[in-house]
Amino acid sequence: MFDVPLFLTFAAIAVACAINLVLQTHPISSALSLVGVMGSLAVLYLLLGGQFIAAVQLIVYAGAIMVLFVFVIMLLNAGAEKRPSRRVLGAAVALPLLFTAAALGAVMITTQIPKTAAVKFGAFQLGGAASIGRELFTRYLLPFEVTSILILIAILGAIVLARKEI
Amino acid sequence: MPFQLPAEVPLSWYLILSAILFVTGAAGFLIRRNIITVFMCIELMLNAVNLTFISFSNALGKVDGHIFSFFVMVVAAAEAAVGLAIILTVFKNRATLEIDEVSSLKL
Amino acid sequence: MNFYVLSLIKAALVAVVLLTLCAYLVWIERKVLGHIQLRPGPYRVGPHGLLQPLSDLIKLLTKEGVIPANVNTFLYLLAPFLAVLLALTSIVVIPFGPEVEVFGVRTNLGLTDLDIGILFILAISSLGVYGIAIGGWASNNKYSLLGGLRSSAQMISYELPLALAIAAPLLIVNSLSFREMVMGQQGYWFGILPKWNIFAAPFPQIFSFLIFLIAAFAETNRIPFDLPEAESELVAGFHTEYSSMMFAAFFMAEYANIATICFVATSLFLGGWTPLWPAQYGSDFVPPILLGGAGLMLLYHASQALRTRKWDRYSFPVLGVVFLGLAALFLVPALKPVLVPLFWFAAKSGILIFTFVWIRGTLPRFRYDQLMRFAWTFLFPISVVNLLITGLLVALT
Amino acid sequence: MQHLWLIPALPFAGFLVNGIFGRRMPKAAVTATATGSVLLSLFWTVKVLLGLGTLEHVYLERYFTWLQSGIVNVSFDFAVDRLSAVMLLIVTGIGSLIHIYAIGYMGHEHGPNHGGYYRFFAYMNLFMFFMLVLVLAANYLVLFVGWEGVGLCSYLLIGFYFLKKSAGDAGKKAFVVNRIGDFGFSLGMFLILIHFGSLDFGSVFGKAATMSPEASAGIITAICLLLLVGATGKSAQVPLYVWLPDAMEGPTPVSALIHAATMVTAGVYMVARSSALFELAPVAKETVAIVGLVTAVLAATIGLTQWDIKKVFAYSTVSQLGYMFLGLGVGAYSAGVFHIMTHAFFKALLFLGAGSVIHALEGEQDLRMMGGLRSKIPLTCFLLFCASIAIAGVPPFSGFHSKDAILLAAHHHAPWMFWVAVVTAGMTAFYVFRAFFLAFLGNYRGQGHPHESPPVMTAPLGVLALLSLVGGYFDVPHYLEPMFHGGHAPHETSLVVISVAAGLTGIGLAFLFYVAKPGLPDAVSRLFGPVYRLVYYKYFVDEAYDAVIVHPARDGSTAVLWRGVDAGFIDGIVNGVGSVARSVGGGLRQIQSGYIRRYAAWVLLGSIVIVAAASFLGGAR
Repeated sequence: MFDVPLFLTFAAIAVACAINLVLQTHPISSALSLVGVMGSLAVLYLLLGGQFIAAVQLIVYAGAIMVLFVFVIMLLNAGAEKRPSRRVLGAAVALPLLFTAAALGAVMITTQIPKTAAVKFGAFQLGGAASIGRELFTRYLLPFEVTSILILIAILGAIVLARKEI
Repeated sequence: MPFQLPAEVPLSWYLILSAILFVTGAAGFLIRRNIITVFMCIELMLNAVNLTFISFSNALGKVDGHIFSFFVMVVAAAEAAVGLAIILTVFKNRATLEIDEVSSLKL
Repeated sequence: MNFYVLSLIKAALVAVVLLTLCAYLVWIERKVLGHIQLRPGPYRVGPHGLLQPLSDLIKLLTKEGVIPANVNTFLYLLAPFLAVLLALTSIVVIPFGPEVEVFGVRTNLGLTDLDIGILFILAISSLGVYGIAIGGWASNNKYSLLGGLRSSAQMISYELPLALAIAAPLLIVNSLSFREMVMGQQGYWFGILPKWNIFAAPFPQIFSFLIFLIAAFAETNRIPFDLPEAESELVAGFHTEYSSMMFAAFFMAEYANIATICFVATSLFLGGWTPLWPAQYGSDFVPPILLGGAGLMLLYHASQALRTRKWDRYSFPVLGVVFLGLAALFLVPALKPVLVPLFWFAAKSGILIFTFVWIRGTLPRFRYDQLMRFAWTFLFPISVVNLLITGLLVALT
Repeated sequence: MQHLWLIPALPFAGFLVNGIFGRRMPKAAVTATATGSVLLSLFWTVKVLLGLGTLEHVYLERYFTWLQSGIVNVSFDFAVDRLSAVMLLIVTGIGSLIHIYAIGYMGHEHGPNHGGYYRFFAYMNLFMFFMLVLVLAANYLVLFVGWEGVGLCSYLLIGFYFLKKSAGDAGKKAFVVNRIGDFGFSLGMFLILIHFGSLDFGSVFGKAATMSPEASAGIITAICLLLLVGATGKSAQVPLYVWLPDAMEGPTPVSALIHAATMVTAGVYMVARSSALFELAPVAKETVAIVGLVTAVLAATIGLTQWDIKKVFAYSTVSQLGYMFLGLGVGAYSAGVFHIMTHAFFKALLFLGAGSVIHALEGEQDLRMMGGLRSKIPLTCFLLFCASIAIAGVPPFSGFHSKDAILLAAHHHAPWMFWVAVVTAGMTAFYVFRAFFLAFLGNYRGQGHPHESPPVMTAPLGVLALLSLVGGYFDVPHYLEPMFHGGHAPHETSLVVISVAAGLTGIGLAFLFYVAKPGLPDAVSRLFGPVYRLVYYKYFVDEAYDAVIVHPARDGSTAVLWRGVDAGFIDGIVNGVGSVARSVGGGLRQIQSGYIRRYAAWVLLGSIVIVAAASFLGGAR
């Protein structure tokens, strides 16, 4: 019943925050905008039936990764970007291309996806922790273990990079 | 005929939203000059992709999309850890966050 | 009854109780600290300073809210709002009591019951850092910035042992829902010892509980981990530049966080609303006896000439009657199934909250490097080991 | 299951232990590992052979499929029949004795790790491993593994004193010359694979027996000749014998084990193993006989003139190997194999005895610097006498029996071969006793103080001496008879008398020349000046090879292959590619600006193009 209004609300928040992220000159404002995008995406995930992934989105993305970003921004005391951009040419070429591509994508989506395909709230029941966990530890066990190794490597890399000597 | 809201959200809306977010992220990548902001634009693109995964997962009634986006998040976390460490090191050595000033990796 | 109406009523009730509780937590803290330090604490406003929170509220509301120059106004104002919002949000998944029937309406005592309630709590608490970090950054003050930095690093660090400590009882109860979590702790060993998670079957979760409590102290920025607002180093840390209601908001967020985390600990480890011993041994009569005893004691003191203040002549008898009336409420059969679980929940949470204050009155503050080392080299490893042992034992049984 | 694999595996384990840990192991442990593993291998061989009984049929053990590709289907199998049983006993038995001998001989080496003591034993064990694989192989490819492996070990051990240039050169020479032979062997193997579709001895010989001789005579002749090329390389036959005399640069136990008793007989073994094929190719068989005969004569004449005691024995080895080939070529396979065995006994004894002499003289190998050693090292003198009398073909000692069998078969095949061989036998007796008399009789001409070798060296010599004396009574030909189709030569007493007389004449002449009238040799050599020089310089074969093959090959390679093909053509291509890549890269590197966002824009552009192409060209269904 509230599907459409909720979707529209949070989609609008997400788009607004995303645009704000790009337009703000100060990194911390951008970071907070990104947190806003992530939060509204979490709500959209809930609408799509992904409870677990919504919680993980908040915990991992908003709660850990973005905190790290904020921390780094604060640590480096990063200021706003300086106004004049030397290389506007690239952007002038790339941005129209980009929006052409986006329009192309939208056309493709609207023509390719059946009109009847709709997201019915509550229809998707597999988004809980149980079903995801079952898949993760059976079919996707090897990728899961590989990602744990990846994380280990990332930790080591971060430690090595953050040492004082380098 | 006045515009009538559908009773349920069409799948294409989610995909278009995801496309918009992705394009915004890509545009940000191209026009921002602060390394951290550029990095955040990458995260935005990853998020957009995640939304696509989840939407298709819903449409297909399979849980695999969730798994994929879970992995995307894990990779994003690792990427953030290493990337931010690199940014810290760059800042320590060059005292700049301007992405165009970090361009010595060329012939 | 309509789902929405019912939810609204419950939300309003919880909000009122929680906000009042937050306000009175300040009074409790000051009072307990005072007694620990052999002084009476607030005493002037109202009997035993009972109206002190009210006067504080009035004071803070009427003070001028100073916004320093050269700050990012939007973020500066957003920070306390965010802090309070996130602190109050977590309460929605806490179950205060079982499913009961009041006035012909069946409902859960609690706002909602998410399948992923525990993940929800983790998500919200991980977001909690933003209020402090943004506040510290937006104040445009080096002390505030340092406070915000410390807070974000500290909360990320302690989030890990916290999550790992929560994961261990999850393995035993096998659910992410708080209500199922509490239901899983029903029953008694040998008919007398409660099957709470700290006494759980394969591996008693006492270590998880202690890790959780320690990490909770850090997550709520309480002594001995209150580095973000360490007054001896950072003036007042992240809220140095805040005044009036914005300051109050941070304050309230802190107490709301304490309350929430104590509720969570109660639900996860102490069996939620489950009584300490079975009802057939008379656990239902504990609240009326306690409350009635308190009322009778007040009446006794009122009858004595032992009055330090002239207000006591009126307040003691009145309060005594109120307490007796509360005790009587617990004996009303219609209300008993509602009130008794609430009492046990409140009692356990109250003891935990008292512990928070007690620790504050007892322990000194860590140094920052000690704090981080403690998290990464002690707390994190033992929480991993604890989780592994629990997992192993659960897998074996 | 008899666990044949244990026989080679034990020395291999010894090799691994010594090769990996030997450097840090005490000398005694190295010794124990190396010698123990070979002794265990001998023990296991005996146990297996006892367990297998009379070996009426081939005993085969299959381990695993090694190669499987198209028609090539090779499995790693070991097999034992009577032929390999004899060879197994020779290899492990002589190998054990020589390992024990080497403990004493190598014990005085100086330098780090006792002059590579552990390295020596590791190589020796590795050699034992490969030789046993060669003998046990149940198909040509596994045999080839052992074949190549023993070649490798031979190279390593010839060049054991690698600080000496001559030793390194000799090793390389052995390796290169062997390559030529191996090339022939490989080609022969490919032909076998194509023609028979298998490399297993059983199926190859089975098919060969059922094929009509006329249809496949040509190809089988080709196969046999190619195998013969391989055998001439490994067994030092004309024209590939030149490496063996130089191989004496290696330590004497190596000369005894590898270059006298075992490895060089691998060619003989292989030809005997392939007798079923050779029987179908009379031309090839005749070639074998002639090659053997020529080698025997040639080497024997060279042996007459050499002054280095080891060189004398080396040419003697070549000559005796020629005898074996002669035996094979005239169809007396069992006699050839019999001669392998007796030759292993007395030639190992000769070498080890020579080693004992060299050891006593602290490295002196020149016969002119010896003399009169009989009183100084009597035990060695006696042992060497046993060996000499055995090789000279004096009845009833071992050399007499095997050589006689070959001579009889040769007479049966073609009488002129018999007469040539008899003359050669006389020469054999002459040069062996020449060396013996020069070393032990007369007056001592050197400066050092000779001393008798330790018992650890003389004890194996004693065993070998005993075997040299009585080894002729092991009736190997009879034991092997069912293996081969060759006819049995009739026993003719007159021929036996002739050959024995030739041997005794040789001994007598040697006594006359070097004991009775010491001035006579010089006179004779002056009399036959040019001939003597020709023989003394080994018919100038090395020089001829140098002039005809090595120099043209080297100069041609330098001029054409190096300057022309490599420097001009190949380097030109490589440099051209390099410079093109460099110039293209110089242009392309403008793209690599270092600006990350520009790269991102390129990536984006590419993605857009791909998406557009996919959607417009084929994606939209």
